[in-house]
Amino acid sequence: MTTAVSARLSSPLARRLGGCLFLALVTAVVTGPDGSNVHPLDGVKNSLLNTRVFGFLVFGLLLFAVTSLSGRTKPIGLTQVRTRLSQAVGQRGTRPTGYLLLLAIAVLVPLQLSPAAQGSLFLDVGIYALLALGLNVVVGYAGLLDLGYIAFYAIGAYTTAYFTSSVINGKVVYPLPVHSPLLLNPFFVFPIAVLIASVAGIILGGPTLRLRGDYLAIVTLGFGEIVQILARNSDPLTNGSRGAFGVPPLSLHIGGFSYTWGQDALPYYYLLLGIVVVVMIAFSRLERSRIGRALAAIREDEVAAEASGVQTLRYKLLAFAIGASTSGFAGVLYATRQFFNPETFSLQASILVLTIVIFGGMGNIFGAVLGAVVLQGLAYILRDPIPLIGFKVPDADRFVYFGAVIMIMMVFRPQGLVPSRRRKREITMSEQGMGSADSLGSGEVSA
Amino acid sequence: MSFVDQFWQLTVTGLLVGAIYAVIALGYTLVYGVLQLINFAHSEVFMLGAFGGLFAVRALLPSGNINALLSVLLVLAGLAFGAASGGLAAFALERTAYRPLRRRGAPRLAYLISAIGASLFASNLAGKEFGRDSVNLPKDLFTYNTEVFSVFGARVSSQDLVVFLVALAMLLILDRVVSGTQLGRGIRAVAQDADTASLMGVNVERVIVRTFVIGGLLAGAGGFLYAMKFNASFTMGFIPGVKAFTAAVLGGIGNVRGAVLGGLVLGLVENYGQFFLGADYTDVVAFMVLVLILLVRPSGLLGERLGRAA
Amino acid sequence: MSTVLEVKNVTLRFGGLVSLDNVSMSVTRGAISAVIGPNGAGKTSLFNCLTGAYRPQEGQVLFTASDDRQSQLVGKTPHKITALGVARTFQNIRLFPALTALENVQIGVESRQRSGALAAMLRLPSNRRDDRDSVAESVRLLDFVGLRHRVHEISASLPYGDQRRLEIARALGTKPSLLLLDEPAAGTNPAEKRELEGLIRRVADTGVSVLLIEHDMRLVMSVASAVTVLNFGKVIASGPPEAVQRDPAVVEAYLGAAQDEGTGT
Amino acid sequence: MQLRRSVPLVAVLVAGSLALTACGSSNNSSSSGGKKTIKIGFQGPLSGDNAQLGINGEFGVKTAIEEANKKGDLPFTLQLVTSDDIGKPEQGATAAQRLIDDSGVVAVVGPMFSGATKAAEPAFTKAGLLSVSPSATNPQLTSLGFTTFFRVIPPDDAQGQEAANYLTKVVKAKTVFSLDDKSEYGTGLSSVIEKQVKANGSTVIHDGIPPTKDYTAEADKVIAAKPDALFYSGYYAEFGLLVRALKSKGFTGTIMSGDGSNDDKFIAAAGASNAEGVLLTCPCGDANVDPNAKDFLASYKATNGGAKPGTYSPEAYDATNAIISVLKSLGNDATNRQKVADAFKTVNFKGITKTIAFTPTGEVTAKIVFVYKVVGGTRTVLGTTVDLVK
Repeated sequence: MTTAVSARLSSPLARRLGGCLFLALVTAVVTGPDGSNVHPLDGVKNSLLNTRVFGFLVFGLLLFAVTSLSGRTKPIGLTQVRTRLSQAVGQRGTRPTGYLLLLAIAVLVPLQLSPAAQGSLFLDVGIYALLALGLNVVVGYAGLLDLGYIAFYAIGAYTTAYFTSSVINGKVVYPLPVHSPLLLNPFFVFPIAVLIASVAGIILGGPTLRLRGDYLAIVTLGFGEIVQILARNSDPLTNGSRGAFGVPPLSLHIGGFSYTWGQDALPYYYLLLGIVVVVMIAFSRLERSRIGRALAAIREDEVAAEASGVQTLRYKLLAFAIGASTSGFAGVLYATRQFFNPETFSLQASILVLTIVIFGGMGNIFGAVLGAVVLQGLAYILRDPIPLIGFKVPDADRFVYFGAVIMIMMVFRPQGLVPSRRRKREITMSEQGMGSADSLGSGEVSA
Repeated sequence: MSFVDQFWQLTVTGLLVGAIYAVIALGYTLVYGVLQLINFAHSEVFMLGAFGGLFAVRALLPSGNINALLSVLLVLAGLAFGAASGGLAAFALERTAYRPLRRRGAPRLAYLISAIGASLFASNLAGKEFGRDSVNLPKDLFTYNTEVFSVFGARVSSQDLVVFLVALAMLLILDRVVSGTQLGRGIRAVAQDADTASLMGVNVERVIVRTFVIGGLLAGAGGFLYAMKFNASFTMGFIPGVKAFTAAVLGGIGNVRGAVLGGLVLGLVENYGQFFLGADYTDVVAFMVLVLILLVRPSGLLGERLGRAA
Repeated sequence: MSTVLEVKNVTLRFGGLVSLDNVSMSVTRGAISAVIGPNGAGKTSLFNCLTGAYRPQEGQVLFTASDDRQSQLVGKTPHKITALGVARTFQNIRLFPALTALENVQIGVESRQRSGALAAMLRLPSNRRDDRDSVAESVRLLDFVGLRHRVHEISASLPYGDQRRLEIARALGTKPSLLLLDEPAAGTNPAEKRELEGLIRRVADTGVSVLLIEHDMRLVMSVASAVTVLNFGKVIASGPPEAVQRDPAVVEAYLGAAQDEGTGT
Repeated sequence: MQLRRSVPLVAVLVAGSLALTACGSSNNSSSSGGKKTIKIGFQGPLSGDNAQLGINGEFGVKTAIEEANKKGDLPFTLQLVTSDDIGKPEQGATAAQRLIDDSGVVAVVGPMFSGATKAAEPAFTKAGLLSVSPSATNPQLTSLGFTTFFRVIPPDDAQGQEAANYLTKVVKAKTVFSLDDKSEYGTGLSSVIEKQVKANGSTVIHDGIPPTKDYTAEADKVIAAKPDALFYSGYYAEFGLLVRALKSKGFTGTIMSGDGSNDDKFIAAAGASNAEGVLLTCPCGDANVDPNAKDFLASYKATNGGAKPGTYSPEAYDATNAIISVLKSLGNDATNRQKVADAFKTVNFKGITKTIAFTPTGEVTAKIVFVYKVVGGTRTVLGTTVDLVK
């Protein structure tokens, strides 16, 4: 008896049915009423012992029917769409028209959006796209897992606060308790912040880049935490958790021409779009240069790279410094939105950037940007009722859905939305047991 | 209040916290051993175990006074329910966030992100189901202010003693399991070389699931201990998770005894650091020590091999 | 005749285990030399000492570059040693599997280039020149090893023998004056072996000194002009191939080893 | 070839997804059932670690709105629009902008956290949209030129000074250990207390500890310093754990904390026996304790599925009612943001926590600070500092 049942349960079809029904029940609980700590099981009970659960079970059965009939877990149409999508943005051979079209979308679509969405497009999508581009050099190109990446963003922001002041209500306001004797236009802070951030990257990387994969991850995580803690605790320098208020907006004065990026997000967005495009061009050139090849070599086989004359430590350090300076640059942009406090520079933010990079498709600059658009766009869209269904995700549950989407995405497309060709090959090969897709693998020490 | 006066007090507190770190760290280290992956969602297993144990004990709690025998029984019940919740959560986690990726031969960073997604999902769902405020037991299982004994003048309460002893017992049991049982041999075989292990008849899939579940049982029970001493909330997992992960790396990730040593060392370092530099800089000290240790011993205090250590 | 490499009294220990015991040998410039010995004799350990992967506890490894500058290799990092002019291949081929044949060689060639990250991002003339040079040189080397037709293929998809030759091309890309080949004939078929023999000769003809570790006695005897025999980490014989072949100690070592191999694994 | 076909596809996908974002927030105020609908916005941390505080506030606003709609004496129907800022400054501006974009919103309760407030207020000021915070207590906020910003809670300096006076003059503490949670709120409060304690001639020992579960080591440290009193500037969950740790280590001095800890959940977290005798200050009357707030308590529970009011719920309720009173007085002008913001300057509304009236900078005029004491497991009001400190 029991063996027969368990045999039936372990058959693939039965297992799939079980999976679909389980998914349906989980969905019912997720969308169901809340519980409370007084009656912890009430939420689950009210979600499941309710007529609405039948709707979900029907949905589960439908899912089962669709997946079983199509004979594969992925609907075919969707696969094709995905392939085309990756062809459009994942390949080197994309023609200028394709790029121009994407650029046109990026320029025109925001004009149609509400000011809040525009603001989110700058602060959540744009800045994180820039951050992801930088981290992509570290994680995607060099294969180094950096969990303290946001620290350089903090360094950029605090550098800006140190070098600037603004006038509010006729009073001069310094963002920090200490300020530079020489106050600058935020535009001139860019090079300084980039320099300081990259020096910080080299100081951190110098002693630690010898460490392998996960050890590097934890050390960088520690660095990120240390920077945040210092920002929070050094009241006489950073104003502690009260943060820095009064960084002036960006402004440009060339001869008689002068322009100030005011409170509206759109001008900031366009500036950032320009920067992102320039950075994308620069980094794609970098990837195709000898440096990109050397980084790929390090990622695939560090010992062989070293034996082929590649100064592995130096290149890793270079990747680290490039990532850090991009992050620092983004920090300046963020700071010029007037106010920030240490909370922004949390480990969660580092993890978010990493998620964007991998979600988008590791090693691909389009992936980094697309990851930021999709993930951050999702976080934003979840604030409004879902179109067609009209169901509004309760604010408090937003991250339940967000987490589920990330998980489902990684399960069905572990290589990310648009992986780079090189990366895709590495992944295929590591499936076949050749090489390591990232330098996290136990990079054999030839023994 | 010189350091010498406070030394034993700080040591006792540090060991206590360290023991809890160690219990969680074992989950990281075991999974790392067999999959070479950081299980980022392990902290949520710990959180769910805490809720499971806490709610069970709350349901069982009598209205009257609690005598010694009853408190022991309640602690055991809490541990059992906490462990069961943790084990179940770890099992579900492996099934949903890890196994499908393994079937697809996903790159290692994809697991990391999938686990991050699972972690967001689980913690926020717990917030939805169990409320977003912290919960604790309506009354203490042990009467407070009862000093059991003092170690060189350091006060140790009965609850602290129980937490420490239970943690210690779990660590010892796990060590025996890994070194002495067939399951342990399977885990070690997979840790050393999964391909060879499967050729030699080890059911690798099953070993992986069981490794997750063992880590979950420990983290769940640890979660209950933690919730009993402090409280439980849907965001409670993150910080101990990061600390335990740090402890696992400090000891040499993949190494069972290393995780224990790492946990205790981290607990002590934090407490001593807190004394000298204040609570704000506790983590700074902890991470500085981590960096220094890794620079001298690049693969942790005891090195990496799961097989060798156990 | 000048020497390009001089190994003096090198001793390498792992814990209590002596892997190399007071090994001395030298490599003549422009010649093809070989190190032979049964499995576990310490050949690869010796290679790893020469290329910086291991650091021997005692002894010296002196390398004389083409400009007659002598340097001590012990204690230098692998890429430094490569930069001085010592390139190597690996016993179990270590290519960059997801890169094309061309890219593999380019990595070797480009280790001598100096243009920086900024130049690459801005695509400065110096960078473009470097790129052009590296492609031209890499294609030339691929042609040299007979892989002209494989330029854009992914290295992992190449046949085994081609992978061996690609690895040699990558090593040659670093412009070595000494090329170390770690069992280049392992796993190749007789036809590939013959091609390899020709390739090694052609490499030597370009003025690059070659030192190979090899199991295949026939190959060694036909290409090498000097042979050093290792057994249990010690040099038991050295000299021209014919002399070494007749050395009773060598015969003994190989017979013993052959018996071991027969009964063992 | 394939590429050409795929580019429009990408275009459609991206444009579609972005267009969806746009349409969600552009719905204007509509009329339903004859009465016009006017929206009151709420901004606070509705997700993330501090979601509970945001929910407390949201429920308070909701209670007030439902009461007003039920009463039916308004010429319009009120509707609540929430905007989640996760309590973080980087989300503050966007969350504010969402409310600004909804032209039906005439006033906002919130933002709740000082950091998010600093990030959000420039946008509110520019849009001329009234925002009334129930809980942002950072003293700096009213001096940064935010013209439409008000708060119904006194800034930390008022409470801090009173608490310090109480400790030095009534408790007669010679040494005060001031501990904060390193948050914007905590450090703001602790710095005021420390200054005042010193001014009153007592000694101060300062330490900060970011929210954690484990206060054992900190308790060791406090006890070793032998202070007469300890003041904790932080929130109830951590304060509960701190008190537990202190008591279990045998601390006998006076323990006191501020409004962030003034919640029954503190007693639950500390354990009733440990919480016994602990003092709390708050510039607020507490709804769960205050007999004046009985009606509110019932109505709050009825509106929010049995939930009890928490920290800042009464303030959010009062802020909303003050706004409603202004809207009522404006009649048809209630849809004009500028007029609402201008009229709110002179509001005088008797709420359950205090009388809501403002100084020209937007501070609430009533600076009453209550002192509570935990007696027999419940909080009881000892009185206001005006009466207690003589």
